[in-house]
Amino acid sequence: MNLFKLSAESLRPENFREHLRDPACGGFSTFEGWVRNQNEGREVMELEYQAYEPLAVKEGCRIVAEASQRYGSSKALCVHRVGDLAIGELAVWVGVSAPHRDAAFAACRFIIDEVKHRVPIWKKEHYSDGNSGWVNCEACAEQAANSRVSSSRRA
Amino acid sequence: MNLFKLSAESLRPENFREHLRDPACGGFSTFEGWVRNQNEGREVMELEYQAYEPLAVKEGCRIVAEASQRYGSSKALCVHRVGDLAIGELAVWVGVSAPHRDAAFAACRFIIDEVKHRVPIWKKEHYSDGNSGWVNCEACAEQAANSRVSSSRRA
Amino acid sequence: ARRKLRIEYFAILRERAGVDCEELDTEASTPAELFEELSQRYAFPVPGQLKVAVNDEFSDWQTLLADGDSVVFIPPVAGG
Amino acid sequence: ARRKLRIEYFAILRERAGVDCEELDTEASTPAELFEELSQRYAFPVPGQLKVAVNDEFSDWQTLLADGDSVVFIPPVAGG
Repeated sequence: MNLFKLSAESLRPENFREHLRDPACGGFSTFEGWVRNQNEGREVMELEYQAYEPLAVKEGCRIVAEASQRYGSSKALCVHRVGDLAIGELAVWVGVSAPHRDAAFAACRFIIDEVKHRVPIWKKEHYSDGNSGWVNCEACAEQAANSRVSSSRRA
Repeated sequence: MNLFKLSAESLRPENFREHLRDPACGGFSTFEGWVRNQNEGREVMELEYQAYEPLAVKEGCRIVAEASQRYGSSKALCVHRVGDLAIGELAVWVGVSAPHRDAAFAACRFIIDEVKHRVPIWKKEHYSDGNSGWVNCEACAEQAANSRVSSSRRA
Repeated sequence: ARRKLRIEYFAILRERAGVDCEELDTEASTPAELFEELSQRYAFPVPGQLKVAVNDEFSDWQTLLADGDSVVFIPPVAGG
Repeated sequence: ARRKLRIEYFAILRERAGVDCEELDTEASTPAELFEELSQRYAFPVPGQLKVAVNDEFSDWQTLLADGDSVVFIPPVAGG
């Protein structure tokens, strides 16, 4: 199995694990991305993930399949949350089983790195100062800053 | 928390995970070692782990603490099974939470690598051909082979 | 040569457009032309790494759009 | 100068000794001398990477053993 899924429900790793069992595998590596209470020095209150679902699933599945080809891992699954998430919640889960641990670690790392760069999912952080912003979108932040300035001038 | 434990009972990862939560952490990496149905071309039926418990726990805890110091990870736990294990059973579990995924992956990998090399735990494989052997002990295997030869000569 | 397109918005673009998706009658014949047209209407930011998808697959900015195509502009992603 | 030592065996050494642990009255004054003595009695193999622990801590082969010490010989490990 090589699969990428989106979920609007809380992720339960103990359910995913079972799908990746393989008696020929000696190594199983997982990665979980948790919602942190801060990012780049700003206190985060909650997060929102938006996904362009059909393409996110397509691209995610391609990544998971690439990982298996590259590293010879056996089974891999990646599940990504969408919607509103609180601090500490599980945002993304990756699990890879492989004959040996080198392949399991490498494939798991490859999947989370590629998912972050390639899959059309967006993250909006809500900060304790009342502001919010789309992560990785410098142009957006700049314009947000400008619109704050102009709205305060208007006020 | 930085801890190493031995367990004569089946390992339940969903119980360990909760101890490693940290709202300042965005990355959580785990590794599971599963009993494979083969090793170096021989079909394995079951495994037996023996541990020199007081020193295994001491050395294991040192490794886990070293990982946190080296990589700046936040919390780490490693639990190793002892006793008889069937194919597919969980032999060792490592989990590490860290502010970012680099540290989580690196610390997790460090712990499993060091545990395999430094902690006084021994693994005996029972093969489908009726033989068995202590893994990593070439001298033992040689003598086992010799004793098989001499007993067959005697027969 | 006008064509009817379906455009779906995400993230910052959804906020600026004020709608999740819309159908549009347009003379724009490529995603590049379409983004230019919509940018003017909605004052879109121009994120450094903007990509585009046509019919749920990554596409070139100069692809020729056909009647009934769906188009999604993809600002910098941030999964994980 | 004889001393009483407690020796615990693991893995291949436990199988050869046929006991998990034993108390021994010996003239061996170091782990190296003790292993030599026990090797002869039990026909121990000499694994390449044999280590030794005294009182539940890794030790040198030339450490002087004291009455009441516990000694464990550690053949190549294979956790994980």
